[in-house]
Amino acid sequence: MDLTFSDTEAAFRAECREWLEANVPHPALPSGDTAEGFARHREWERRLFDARWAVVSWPREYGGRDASLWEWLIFEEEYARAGAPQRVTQNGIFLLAPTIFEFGTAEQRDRILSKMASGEEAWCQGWSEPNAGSDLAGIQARAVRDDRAGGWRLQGQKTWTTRGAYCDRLFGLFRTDPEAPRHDGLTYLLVDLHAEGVVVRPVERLDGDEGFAEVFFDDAFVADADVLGNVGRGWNVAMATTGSERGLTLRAPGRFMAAADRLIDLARGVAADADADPLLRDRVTRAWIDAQAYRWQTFWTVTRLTAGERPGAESSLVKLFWSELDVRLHETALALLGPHAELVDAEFAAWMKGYEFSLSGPIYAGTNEIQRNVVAERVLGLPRK
Amino acid sequence: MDLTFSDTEAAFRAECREWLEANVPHPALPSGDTAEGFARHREWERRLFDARWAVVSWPREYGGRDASLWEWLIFEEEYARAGAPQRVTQNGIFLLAPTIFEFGTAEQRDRILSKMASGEEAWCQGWSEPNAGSDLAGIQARAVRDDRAGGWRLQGQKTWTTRGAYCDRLFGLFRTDPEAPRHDGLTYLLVDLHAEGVVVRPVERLDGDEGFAEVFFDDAFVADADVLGNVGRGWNVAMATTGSERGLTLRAPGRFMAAADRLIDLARGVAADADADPLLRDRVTRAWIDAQAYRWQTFWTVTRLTAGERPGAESSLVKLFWSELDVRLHETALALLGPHAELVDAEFAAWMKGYEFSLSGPIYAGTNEIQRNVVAERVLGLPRK
Amino acid sequence: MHFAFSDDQLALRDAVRDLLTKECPPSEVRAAWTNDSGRCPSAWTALTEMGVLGVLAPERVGGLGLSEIDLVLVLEETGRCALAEPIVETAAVAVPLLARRGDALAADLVSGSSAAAVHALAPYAVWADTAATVVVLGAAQCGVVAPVAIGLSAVESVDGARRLFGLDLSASLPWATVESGNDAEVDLAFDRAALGTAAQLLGLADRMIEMTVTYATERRQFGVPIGSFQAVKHHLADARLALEFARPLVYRAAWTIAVDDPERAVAVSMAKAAASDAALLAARVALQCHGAIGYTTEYDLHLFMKRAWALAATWGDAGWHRARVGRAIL
Amino acid sequence: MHFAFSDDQLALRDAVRDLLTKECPPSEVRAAWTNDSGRCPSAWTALTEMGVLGVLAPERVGGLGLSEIDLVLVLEETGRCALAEPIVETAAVAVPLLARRGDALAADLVSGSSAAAVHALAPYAVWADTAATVVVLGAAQCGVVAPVAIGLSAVESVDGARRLFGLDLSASLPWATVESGNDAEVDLAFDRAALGTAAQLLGLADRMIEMTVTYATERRQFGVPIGSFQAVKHHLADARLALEFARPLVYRAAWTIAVDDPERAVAVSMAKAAASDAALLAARVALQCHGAIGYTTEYDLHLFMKRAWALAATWGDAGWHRARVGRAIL
Repeated sequence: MDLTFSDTEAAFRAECREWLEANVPHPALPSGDTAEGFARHREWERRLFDARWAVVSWPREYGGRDASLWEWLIFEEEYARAGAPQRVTQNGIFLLAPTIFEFGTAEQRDRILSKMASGEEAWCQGWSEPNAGSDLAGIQARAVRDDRAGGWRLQGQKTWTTRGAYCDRLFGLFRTDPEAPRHDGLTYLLVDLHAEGVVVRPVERLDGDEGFAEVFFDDAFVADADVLGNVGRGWNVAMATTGSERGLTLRAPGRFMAAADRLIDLARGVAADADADPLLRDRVTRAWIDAQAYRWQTFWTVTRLTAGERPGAESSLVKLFWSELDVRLHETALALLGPHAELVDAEFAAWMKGYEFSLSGPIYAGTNEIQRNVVAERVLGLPRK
Repeated sequence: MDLTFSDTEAAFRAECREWLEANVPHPALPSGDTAEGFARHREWERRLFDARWAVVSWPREYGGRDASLWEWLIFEEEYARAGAPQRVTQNGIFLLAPTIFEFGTAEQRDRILSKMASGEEAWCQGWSEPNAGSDLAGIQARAVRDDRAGGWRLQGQKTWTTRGAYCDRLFGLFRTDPEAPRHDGLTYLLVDLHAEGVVVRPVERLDGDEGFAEVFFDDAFVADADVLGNVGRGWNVAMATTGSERGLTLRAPGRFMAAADRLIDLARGVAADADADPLLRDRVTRAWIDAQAYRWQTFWTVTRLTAGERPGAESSLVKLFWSELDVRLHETALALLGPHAELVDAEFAAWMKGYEFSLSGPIYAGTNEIQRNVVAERVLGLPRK
Repeated sequence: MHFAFSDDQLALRDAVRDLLTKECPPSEVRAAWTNDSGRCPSAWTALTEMGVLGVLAPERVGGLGLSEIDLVLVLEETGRCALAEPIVETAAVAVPLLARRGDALAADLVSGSSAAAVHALAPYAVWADTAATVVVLGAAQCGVVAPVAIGLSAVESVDGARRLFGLDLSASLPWATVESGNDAEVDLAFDRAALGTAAQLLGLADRMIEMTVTYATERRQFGVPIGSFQAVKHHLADARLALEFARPLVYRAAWTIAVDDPERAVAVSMAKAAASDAALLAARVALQCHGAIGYTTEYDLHLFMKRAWALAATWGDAGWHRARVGRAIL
Repeated sequence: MHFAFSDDQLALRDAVRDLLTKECPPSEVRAAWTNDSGRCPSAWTALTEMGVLGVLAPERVGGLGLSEIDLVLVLEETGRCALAEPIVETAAVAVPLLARRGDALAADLVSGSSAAAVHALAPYAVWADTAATVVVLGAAQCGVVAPVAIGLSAVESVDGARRLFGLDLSASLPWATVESGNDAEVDLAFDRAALGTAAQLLGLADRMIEMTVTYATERRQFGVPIGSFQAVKHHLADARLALEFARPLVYRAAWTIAVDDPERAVAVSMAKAAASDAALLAARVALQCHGAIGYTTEYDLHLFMKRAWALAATWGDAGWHRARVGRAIL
């Protein structure tokens, strides 16, 4: 056991910190979940990419640094610590890219990955439908074979596609065999949102940003080259992706550590009521400890992954922990702000926006109710029925 | 709305307080869940009965005072405030007696009630069986018809009968028609524990007292005179009783208000660590507020009952609240005691014993998981399946 | 002991509920997010005509001469529909304060003008730009000022219907009337505001639970209504539990104010703490059980949820009120 | 960065687990409730022979010369079986303290004598009547006394296997050795005790979860295993969640002691707080999911549950340790 970073890793951290200090935009960019903000974020992504910070863990040929998992975690710590912008490319990078690395053809990798990493092509996910939320296997959007054109024709609707209104392409599951059982007959397709027959309708989220979209397909065409993995095997292909969404990749500890540190700053700054103060101090301390617990549990897990283990159902524990920590952390900030918390145009208003965002954590990527089922059944071995 | 007690009620309270101050034994009696303590408690019950305090709300002919629900609540407040002994007669008085008043014959009322109230005949409940806990309808203990003897012969086992080792008689459900569906074919019987064919085995509880018993029946006889309600209708007869167990009768607010007051005394007395103190103060305050909330919710409910309403599924809310309040209240006391809490021979050891007892609250009389189902389905109207 | 409302009180409650069902559906609250005033004018007019603003005013100024026991049920209804109007500030705070002082403004308020109110624990004057008066509950200083006479600086709330205005309480204010050194008056006005807010939080909690039960009964996943899953049931049972035990505390607090009971402060604080917690829990449970649909502003839930967030934190949050109880009992 | 145990460390852990499975089944813990010493002598002998008591002792006194990283896994195993022995006090507190001082008692302890320890946050000396020495960690005063030289007054614990003795720390003690004014030594010994207790709490939590999963899989009500109900699943998932995120904190705390890391105090306090909470939650969930059977002393659960209650409250409870973290970070 050695809980120190190597000299190489320390050097990586220093390089990363230096670049971020010199480059992180101040004042902060407008929300990337608005049209204007998204454009600004795309520019930021391009700068990251050009400096090879966009996808540090990817191979160099696609713009990465072949960084180790540890270096990736260091990058995420530094990125969050620097208060750098949200990553509007994250759904592509963290959800789709691992699947492309695993299931994609060489042609797909070459055509898609670098443009995804640079933000030139922005990707959104297309899992949910009005009748397929927690029950993802209830997908009804169809892809009908068009042999003459060499591809598929889409019919139906996707919903809750994050930043769908601003993205260029969508990845998701479509039903290619309506006769097959629920989990079969699905195919993983890569769809051009600018194509004919695609209509994107922005949907406003809690915080007022149009961060969601509904996507309607009416005979939209997807070429065979944009099938990821085998036709009819989409469920298995997608599970690799939702595995990453629920697990390590989307929620590196750096974000929560940085938030806990900002919470401490807030607590120090707020002249809270003398009586309430010790209770709020305790809540701040709990949030900070939880962020530390998340960090060390991640390091514990990453050590095993580095030794070749595959992440298992334990990733549901990870999702439960970070999503509920994030809510508690923001609730504590709002409690510190008291009657000022409701303001959305004040300097501290990021806490309310962050709270609203945190509330989505226990819902998306498999509700926490589903995650607790997974923990009970697949980690603890309790009977399904 | 008038939230004051009348002069009559105030006089009742004064009389009650005066009698208790003169009569409550000091030092406290040993636990009524031990053989020695039970005998001492029986004597106490006799004194209560002789002074007409044992069953204030019952008709005078059975030893009561025809007291109103308000007077009964006042009695309970005063009784708890005085630190008077636990009521070892309570399962008879609160669970069986309401059923006898509703379903019993005149002969049964005359034969049973006064002796129950005076403690001359101590009653225990016989609901649970090894395979019928939460799933009470899974009862397997049988009662086979014996026409010649004019009664029933019991076979099988009951378990978790509180103070069964010290009681004289048991009330419970037995299967009289093994062919009938689960909820049918059950009959409510009153069983003499000293009869031939009955074996009682004490079972030790968490706190070391033999407060439980297993009761085994091998051809034990129950006369027709000891059938309560109609043969085969035991489920409906019993539901009236479990209604009271889950609802108002077993848990008058007085007990929790007195416990919260004692918690305040404890908090004042403990020179707690300066840093932890405000957090513990807050927990004490929460417990006190919850006890107040319980009191006012009870008064709200009792006003409606006084106007003729019947208690409904809301009684599940009541059970959830008092049982979880009781656990939190004792957890707070143990936190105040810190590393001293584990002592069971110290002056403050009643808190640990009380904690152990409180842990049974969310389990017995329908687990809190079942109660939450009831609230969801019968109070809120969510679908069963 | 009789802990129930009279038939007249329930009839008033029912009349207000009927009125608000008609005049303040979610579409009206939504309209308040975007209109100039942030208010629901037709509901306000109808409530004024019903006499609701004067519940606590004596008849000589056009009031109904009733008590907080009557008002608490009315305010609960205004919470249930997320009415975007300063009814707590007007009917519960300004009217009784000004009526007791014999201020002529009381009659104006009873007949439809509105008031705003500020306090250290409610530092933003809500809907102050359209108010006839602002009640300032300073430490040991209690007075009213005309909004036109002070500089109001608009700030934005997460609840788009709550039009907030900051004002500089440390500056010397152009008092219309002022009474100094009267802690008791400030405390009473504060307790009325906290009670009224608690009542609105009850209504909000009830409404959010109701919406969620309806949704969970209709919405199907895995071939069954999601409300048949035990996890959803238990979430909603917990929310209902908190509401069940908050409500009597709020009603009892109303009584303590009405009869000037010595336990008033503790009773009000228990009420506000319990109602705030119950409403925040209901909001949390409602969103979680709705899932993504509840996370959009197209769906109505957010109108109620954001109001609950704001009201739970104003006029003392649960922590502040529990600390007040703690000081009294420990 | 390599956050994992070595093969040797895991092998030692496995050997201890195998030993304790054989020597310390629940029947042995139960025996300790009624025997004279309250201890598990055959397990203690076997652990001594394996060298476990000397993990932190240098080889010159017969120790293994290993570190807290090796010891933490061993202690977790002693928690898993609810071993009724002063192994934390002996192996984690007394042995390294006395070995550093060159006290001859260290060698006695490594070869099977036992120690007790007291501190303001662990005021009762457990199993002191059969101990060779009592380590007294007073404020800025750290020494050992012989149990025979002081008056031990037996007090009874809810955990019948924990034989507690009170002693008067304010009185002048017949010190065998004493070192005054050494805060650092007291703090280090306290942190080792807190770490060791945290490790035992992990083991206890794990065991209680495991027992409950087994029971919930076998026990049937309403025609299905109770473990198939979502409420039972979610209770157990919550317990597992708390354990999952407590464990790395405890292992990391062991490392901070082993390498004398400057974050030691904060790391140990996070570990003890998280492990205490995890064990108390596991106990609560285990009892609730068992129902009445878990409430009897005939069933084994109570042996683990009561140990968890006692250990969570000793050497600083979660609240105390969080306050220590708070002082460091806020």
